[in-house]
Order: sequence, then structure tokens, then C-alpha cells
Amino acid sequence: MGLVEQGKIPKPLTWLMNYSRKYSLWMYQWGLACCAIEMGAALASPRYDMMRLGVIPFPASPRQADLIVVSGTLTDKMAPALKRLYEQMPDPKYVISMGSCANCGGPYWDSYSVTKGVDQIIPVDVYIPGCPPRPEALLQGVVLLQERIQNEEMGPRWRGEPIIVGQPGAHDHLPETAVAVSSA
Amino acid sequence: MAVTEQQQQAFIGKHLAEAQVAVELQDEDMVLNIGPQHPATHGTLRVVVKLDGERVVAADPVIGYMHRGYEKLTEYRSYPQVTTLINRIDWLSSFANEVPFIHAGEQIMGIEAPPRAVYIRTVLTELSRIATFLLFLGEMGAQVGAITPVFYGFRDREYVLNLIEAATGGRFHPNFNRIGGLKDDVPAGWIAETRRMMDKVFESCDTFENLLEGNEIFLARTKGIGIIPGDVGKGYGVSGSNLRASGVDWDLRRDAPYLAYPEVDFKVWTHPGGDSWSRYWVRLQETREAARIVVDLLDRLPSGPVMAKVPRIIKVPPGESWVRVENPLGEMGYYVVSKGATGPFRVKIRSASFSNVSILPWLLKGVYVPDLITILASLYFILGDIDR
Amino acid sequence: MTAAASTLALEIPWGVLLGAKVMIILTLLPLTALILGYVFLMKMMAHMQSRLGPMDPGGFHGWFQLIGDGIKFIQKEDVMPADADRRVFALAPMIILISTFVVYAVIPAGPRLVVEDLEVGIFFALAVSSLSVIGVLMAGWASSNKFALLGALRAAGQLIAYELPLVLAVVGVIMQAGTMSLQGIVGAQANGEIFGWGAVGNPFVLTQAVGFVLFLAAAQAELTQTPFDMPVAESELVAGYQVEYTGFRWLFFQMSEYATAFALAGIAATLFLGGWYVPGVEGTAADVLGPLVLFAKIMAISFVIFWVRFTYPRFREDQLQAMAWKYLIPLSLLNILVTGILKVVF
Amino acid sequence: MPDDDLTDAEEPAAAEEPAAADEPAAEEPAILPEHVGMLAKLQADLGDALVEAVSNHGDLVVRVRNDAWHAAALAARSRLDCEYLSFISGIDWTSRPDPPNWDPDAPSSPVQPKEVTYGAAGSDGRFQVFAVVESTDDKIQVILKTDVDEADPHVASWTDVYPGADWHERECWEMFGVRFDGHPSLRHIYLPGEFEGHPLRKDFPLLSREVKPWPGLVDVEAMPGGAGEEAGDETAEAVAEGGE
Repeated sequence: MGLVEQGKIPKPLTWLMNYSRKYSLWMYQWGLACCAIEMGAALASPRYDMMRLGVIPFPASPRQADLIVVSGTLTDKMAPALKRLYEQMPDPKYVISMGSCANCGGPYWDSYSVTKGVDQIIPVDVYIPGCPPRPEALLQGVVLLQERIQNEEMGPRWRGEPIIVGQPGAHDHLPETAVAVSSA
Repeated sequence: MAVTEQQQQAFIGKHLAEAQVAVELQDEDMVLNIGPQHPATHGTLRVVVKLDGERVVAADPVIGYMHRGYEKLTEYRSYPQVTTLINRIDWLSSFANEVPFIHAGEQIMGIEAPPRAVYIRTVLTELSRIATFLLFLGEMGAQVGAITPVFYGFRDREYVLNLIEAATGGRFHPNFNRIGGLKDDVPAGWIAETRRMMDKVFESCDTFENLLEGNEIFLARTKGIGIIPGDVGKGYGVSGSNLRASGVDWDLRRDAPYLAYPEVDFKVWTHPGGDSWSRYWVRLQETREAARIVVDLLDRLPSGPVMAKVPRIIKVPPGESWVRVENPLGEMGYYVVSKGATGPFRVKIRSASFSNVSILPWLLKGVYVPDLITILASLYFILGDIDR
Repeated sequence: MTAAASTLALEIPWGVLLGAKVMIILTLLPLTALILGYVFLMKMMAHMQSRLGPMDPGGFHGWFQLIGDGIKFIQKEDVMPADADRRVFALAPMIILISTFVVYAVIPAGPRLVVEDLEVGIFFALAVSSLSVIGVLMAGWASSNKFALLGALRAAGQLIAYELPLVLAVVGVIMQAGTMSLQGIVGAQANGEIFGWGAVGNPFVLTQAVGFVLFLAAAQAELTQTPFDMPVAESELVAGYQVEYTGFRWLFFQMSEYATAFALAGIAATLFLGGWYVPGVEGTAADVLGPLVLFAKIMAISFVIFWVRFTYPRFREDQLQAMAWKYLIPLSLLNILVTGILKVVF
Repeated sequence: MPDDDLTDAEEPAAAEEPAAADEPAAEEPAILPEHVGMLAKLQADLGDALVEAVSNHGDLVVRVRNDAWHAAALAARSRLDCEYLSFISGIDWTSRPDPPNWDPDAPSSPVQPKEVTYGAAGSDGRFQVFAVVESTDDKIQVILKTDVDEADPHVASWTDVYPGADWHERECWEMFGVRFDGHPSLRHIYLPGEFEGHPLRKDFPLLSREVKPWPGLVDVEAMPGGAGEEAGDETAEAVAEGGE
């Protein structure tokens, strides 16, 4: 393990491990509002069929999940539950924030009970704009996340350091689009 | 079904005494916290149940995890902005949400939408009903353990969403209604396409019927489970298909006519059972009926404009209006109070699911945990519609 | 490999031989789980639901999906709930895996292709496969989670209730074959006659059709698959007794679930469909063809198991118990009775 | 909607005048013929506790005295056979204090008139509780209203008449701070237990609005070739749609 933490593992092994993680995104569906239905459509509708990309929507328990898609409006009452659930997930874990509400509060920006953005509670890897985003948008979000995972370095991940998008150095190799959309 | 007043009062009294203490309980009973995020609650409902083995002794639904403060937000928004917002109350049938609010505005302003707009509104309302119910039919299977129907539900729903998208430009939240009519006419070829798709809807209804109706296990899981007597349901304000499944012959489309429903001949389906199976069955029939209404209306779609003459900036004169309609989930109403500004003064949103779910403490007493799931699925609520 | 191991048994020290056998099963176990999981869970289910299932992983029809899952689960953080009974929590998936592991040892895949041809093979297989109940109970209890506990108790009740029809369904076969050795049962079917006509042997499915159906139903329950999946019912108990497991421990659960499905399908194929036997093929040729034939039969049976799984809703706990005690067990007893009478008469 | 005529739209203006606590029909909003019978039945039970009644857009609106709220429910239920409870809610008739940065000219910021006016059937104070009950057999509905004291807002609970009133009253208590006497447990229903204030009171501020009245305005671009009120309105609507 020491070798991994120093980032000294052979390239093919890193590739294989990243490749496995990339195509084995067991997804916990944190369906909250309208976006949850579009997420459901992306998963269950044969037209979108997110399973094609290796996103497996089976786990009903966060303990077995790698990816959590927060889709919909997060309220202040719900926020502690989300935080707790995120902490229940084992590392390495990824978060997709789907829809305007999850990104920033969306149409409820002035509400007294809505949390203005999931990223106030948990770190987010990919933001998907839209109200609600079409299922295709979620598919693209997943693809962007997969690109990131493929290019991930094992060292920081195993040391438990947060991966920060846009930080100079660590993720310069990412495709332009990934950084642009994921930090949009 | 015959429950006397006295019996009902007894039920209610008992429930009120017990349901409240569900959270603080003795040690011997197991308290299970289902939700707020649980596969069965399709959304963020939380049910705290006191268990004796697998039997529910008391249940206390905790709502509000999706409360977004709609009624407050509407006070800060202009009429078009409110229309945008209220699409997202019952997100499965957004178009149907808009209609009563627009009606309330039109009523206070004394405007009538042109007949073509009224017809198209009716068609789109029924289409959103079909989309909602198709998802229900699939979801119901999934909740009792059959995974496949939900995929069929999503697949067939997609056809209907396509139609809504083609007409309104919005797949999910059309925001197509304006005070005085519609934003646009339907595109060319849409009517023929809709007719064709209605055939698909009939087909998929048959599929669901074949998949689940003849299935012994499905019947065993739903028949006699979660019986709502009509009288009790009315007292709780249960409405829509849930109430019709309890044998109450009450459909606002027929009994408080609005849109083009008076001009359509349709059947109001009821079932005397009151159990989960009846609710499933009634919705299945209503899906077919909705498709029939759509076909019928399309045959007689009048020509003409789709927008009445209204000022560019909508200012609704002082007044108040209460409009309720038969949404897919039940009775949805808006009590709009206007003081003559560009935005409403107060909007009370009466949403169907809130009342439908308020019966849960009464209904869940004494059922098994698996039945709890069946009941939740068959009541069919949308969290946004409960919490607003 | 197995053939080599068996024929060369005399020259190889006992320890090495045991090691080789363990290695063989250790490779077979995840491999079979992979095949079932990929073919049925990923692809067949998707196609039944008019979808495609995994396509991207690996490039060709998502063949890499489950391998990737395996490698990923090994990389995951190993979380143990703070209140968990740590030792029991860690041991539970092992016990379940071992119970499956041992069943593999007695299923014959050819005349010489069997790890251990026990005299009481079928008895042994069913006995060890029921060990998994203990693992399930341990998992549910140690997780210190109410959903897990409910799931484990449901599972225990269910597995015990369905162990009985499973064994009773087999009794008919044992009576007809006159032996408890799985090789013996294959032989009995190969040489058996139906009404005096023995050209294709007598796969017991012909004479023990009721037993076959009972066995499949009980096996479905043993596997906690729909319609008997109350213990892991997603819409009720989240994931039942597995709810707190992460990473490779959970992988063990999944692996043993599919490996057990494979093993039970293997037993069913051996008991009722004639096992590895191909009419007219003997000796080394049977050792080559046998595994293939057995595999085909296993896949056919698994197909039925998973078909039911993806189609049916699930029973309620009480309905499930009623099904076992009111229908399956009396029916299997009747089956034994009739078999006994026919055995005496003919 | 289609069966409404233009004259209906005028009537609220009349009802808006300061409430007089005498019998209705003094003004033009006459009781519709189909409501006369219903009103008479209620009148028989409630007597002079029935303060005012009007027909508003085809609905019968009845205002009762605060102490007769429970009797009104019983009367509606037994006399009119209104077994179905649609909802119970409240209204705060005062005008909202505008936030500090509020721009009254921005088309997206509706400005309510400052003077306090009351709706159909009038009111004599800040808070009102109103409810809709329906009869599913006779296909009729009644809107019941009652005034609530501003200093000590309370009214009788309906939970023993309509079981569904439980949640509606909890909601009304949470939103307006109106206590319902006899309600088994007035707990928070939507908001977390530690939430302070009653959001639907007009003086409850939306903090985001205080900071920034309308964030969408920064995105507004001048419409090509269009200036003035029309273009401005269109833009605002476009912003509302695009931004949400």
C-alpha cells in the first residue's frame, strides 16, 4: 500500500484499476424532485439506458455505491440526511449534482427552506445544468466523470486527499470539456 | 364499505391519540425509520413505524423533505413566473398543474381562452395523465418486486413525452399555458402522430394487464391490502383515482366541468374494492379512457387562434378565485387572491397528494411491512405534490 | 486439469493434490459467478426489458463489466459499522462463500472429472449449502442495523422453510437411483429405462417431473431470488442483511449468490437432466464433452431461474411460508409416496 | 372557466370594501340562485354567527364568527352533506414590507398595493382562516372563512369533524402561527423543528431577496430592435423561464 500512496504503481496497473472504477459506477439514486424522474428515465428508459455505460443502478444501500447522483431540490430538512449518507459511502466515491436545484437552488433561489446548492454539503464532481436536465445530459455527465476517473492518479485518491477540479498540476491532462462543464 | 359515522369517529379518535406518540415509544417495540431516502418512498417521504415483529403498530409519516415554500415564493413572482414555478409541483403531470392556476387568473380577469386553445389544453392534460399513469403502472410492479414492468412503463411513457415535447417544446415542464390561451399552436403533423401513439398506449395498457393482472402473486399482494372505505377517504380529503377506487363516483372532469370535458363523452371508472388492487385497476382503466378522450378530442379539434386578446403585461384585477381540477393524482386547486398587481397576492395550493397521504397513519395501522410498501405504491403520490 | 489431477493422483503428494483441488474450485467459483451474472443479470435482463445492458465496458457488449466490478470492489474502502460485532461481521461472508465452495467439490462434470466423488454426495451437497443460513444470520446480527436484522430473520425463516422441500424433492431421485452418490445418480440415469426403452437413458425429469419443479421452486427460495427475495427486498429492506457490507466483503455475498445459483443448477442438472452424460460417448471423450454438456444444462436451468426472477413480483413473508408448508412440502411428500409405490410395483 | 361571464370579474371589487358585519345582498354580488338553498341551511344552524356570504365566481363564500368555526364545519357536514375536506389554510391580508433593495420598476418584481384590502366576504383583521369543503354526492362546495385575532391568533380545530384537518391545521399553524384549539398536537409539518417564524406571514422576510431582489436581472440584454415596455416585459419573462 505504501507504494500506492506514493503514487509508485506501474502504469498498466493504474490503467486497469481506473478502467475498472470507470466502468463500474454503482450508482446510488438520490432522487429528490423532478430530476429524479429524468434520472429514472436515463436508467430505465430503453432509449437512454445508462447501464450501457457501465453505470449500475442496483445498490439500494449507500454502502455498495460508488456514485451518488443528487437529482433535485435539496431542502434544509433533508441536508443532514444527505451528509450522513455521503459519509456512509466507502471511498472512492463520486458525486454528480443533477439539475439547477442541486447546483444552486434553481428556481427556489429565494426560498426559506431550500439549500442553495448541494456543494455546500458534500463535494461535487460533475454539475449538470438544466431544469430538469434531459436524460442525455445526465449521460454526458457520466461520460465526463468517466473521463476524469480514467485520468485519475491513484496516489492522492488513496491518501484520501480531495481531488479538486481546476487545480493546477494534478488534472492538467483532463480534456478541456471535462473541466469546463464540470466547473460550470 | 359501509362504515357508520360512529365507527369512523372511533377510528379517527384512536388514530389521533396513537399516531402522535409514534415517535416516542417504549423499548419493547421496534421502531423502524423508513426514509427519508428509501427505495420505496419514491422521493423523500419518511415513515416512522412502530413494529411488532413485521406488523406495523403505529405509523407516523414525516413530510416536508421536499418543502420548497411555494406559497411564499408565489407572492414574490409575477404571473408568468408563477406559471413557471408551479410546473414543478407535481412534476409528472406538469401541464395539468398549470391549468387550474391559469384558469383562476382568467376567471378573475374575465378572459376566456379560444376554443382551439381549450381543446389543446384538454388534450395535453390527458396526455400528461397518461404519462403519469404509465409510470404508476410500472412502478406498482416494481414496488411489489417485479422489476420488469417499470422499464416498460418508462419506455411507453417516452412516447407520450415526445408528443408533449413536440407540442410545447418542453419534455418535462412545458410552461405552455398563458393567461388567455396557449403559447403556440401544435405543430404540423402532430395530430396524426398523436393518434398513432394512442394506439401504442392502448397496447401498453394491455401489456400491463397481461403482466400483472393474471399474476397470482401480484393479486395476493394487492387484493384486500390497504382498504380505504369511501367515507373515511372523504374525511381525509383523499381524491382522484384513490377515492374512485373506494367506490365514490366523483370526478371533477364530469362533476365540475372545465376545459372541453363537457363536450366529451367519457366514462368515470370506479371500483368498490377500496384496496390496492382497485387503485391499480382504476388507474389502468383511466389510462385507456384518457387515450380515448385524446382521440375523441383530436377528431373535433376546432380551428382558430390559440390566444385571446390580453395585455402584454398581465395585471390581474383585484379579486379572488378558487379553481380545482381533476389532476392525475387527484383534486388540485388554486385559491388565487389578487390585488391588482402583476403578481398574485396569495396563492393557496391545494395539492392532491398531501391529502392522499394524510390518511397514512390511519391506513397503515396493523399492516405488515411489505404491505406498507404496496400501500405507498398504490396511493401514488409525488413528493413535490405533498410538500410543495 | 481435473482429469490430470485425478489420473495422476497416485504420484502427487496429498497436500499438493488438495491444493490443486482448492485452486480449481477457487477459479471455478468466481468464473461461474461471473458467467451467470453477466449473461443473465446484465444481458438477459436488459434484453427482456428492451434495453441493451452494459455495452461500453471492454468494448464488446460490455464483457468487462463484472470483471471491472470485481476489481473495483477490491479497491473500495472497507467500512465496518462502529457498533458492529467486528469478528462476526467479517466472518459472515466467508461462511456463505465456503458453503458454496464445498458444494462445487461434489458435482461431477465427467466420468473422472469430479473433485470428490462422495458416497453420500447429494446429502453432503444439500447439507453444506444450508450452512449459508448461519452466515446470513451472522451478517444480519453483526451489522447492528434494523434493516439487516429484519432481513436476516426473514432469510433464516425462509431458508429453513425451503430446505425441507429441497431435500424432500431429492428423495424421489435417490429412491429411484438407489444411490446418494452424484456419479451414481448420473449413471442410473444413463443406464435407466423408461417403460423398457433405454436408448437415451432415463433423465429423471421424465419420471420425477414433480420433484424437478419442486426442486426448482425451493432452489429459487434458497437463492433468495424473486419471488422469494423477501430477505433482500430492495423496496422494503433496502438490501436486507447485506445492507452494511462494502467492498470485497459484499463482493463475496454477490459472488456466492451467483455461484450458489450455478451450483444448485448444477445439482438440478445432475439429478434430473442426466448430468454430464451424453448418449454413446464414453471414456476420455466424455471427459471432454461432459463438462460442456453439463454447462449447457446448467445454463438452461439458470435461465429459468433468472427468467422467473425478472418477471415475478415477490411474496409476502407469510404467503411465502404458507407456500412452503401448505403446498410444497405436502406435494413433495406425496411425490415420495408415489415414487415409493412405483418403485415397489415395477 | 368557459361558463364564466365578464360580470363575474367585477364583483370582487365590490366585496373589497371594508367589511360590514351585516347580512349580504346589500351590494350587487348577489347570491347565485343555486346557493340560496345552501345558505339557508347554514343560516339555520349558525344563526347570527354567519357574518357574511357572497357568491364568488360560482362558489359560495361564507364568513362566520371565530367562535362558530367548529359549528360551521358541523353545519356544512351535516346540513350540506359536505363530507369531503378539500383544505384548510390561512391568509394574511396585510401588505408586505418591501425589501430594502426592491426595485418597484423591475417588471419581474410584482408590487402589491400598500393599502390593506380584503377579499370576498370581507374580513375584519389581519388573519383569516379559510377552508373548502365539498359534497361528493351533491357536487357542491362551500368556502368557509373566519377571522382570527391578530394578537392571539387561534380558532377551533376541525380534527374531530374532518380527520384530514389534522395535517392542514398543522400546516396552517406552521405557516401563520394560528393555533387550533383542540388539535391533538400542533407540530411542525414541513419545516425542521428548530425553524423559527411563520413563513407565510407577510412580514416574514425572504433573506435571499433582501440581499438581491432578482438575480436574473444581470442577465438581461437589450432586445434587438425593441425598446420600451413591451420589450422589457418580454425579456423579463424570458429571464424567468430561462433562469428557472
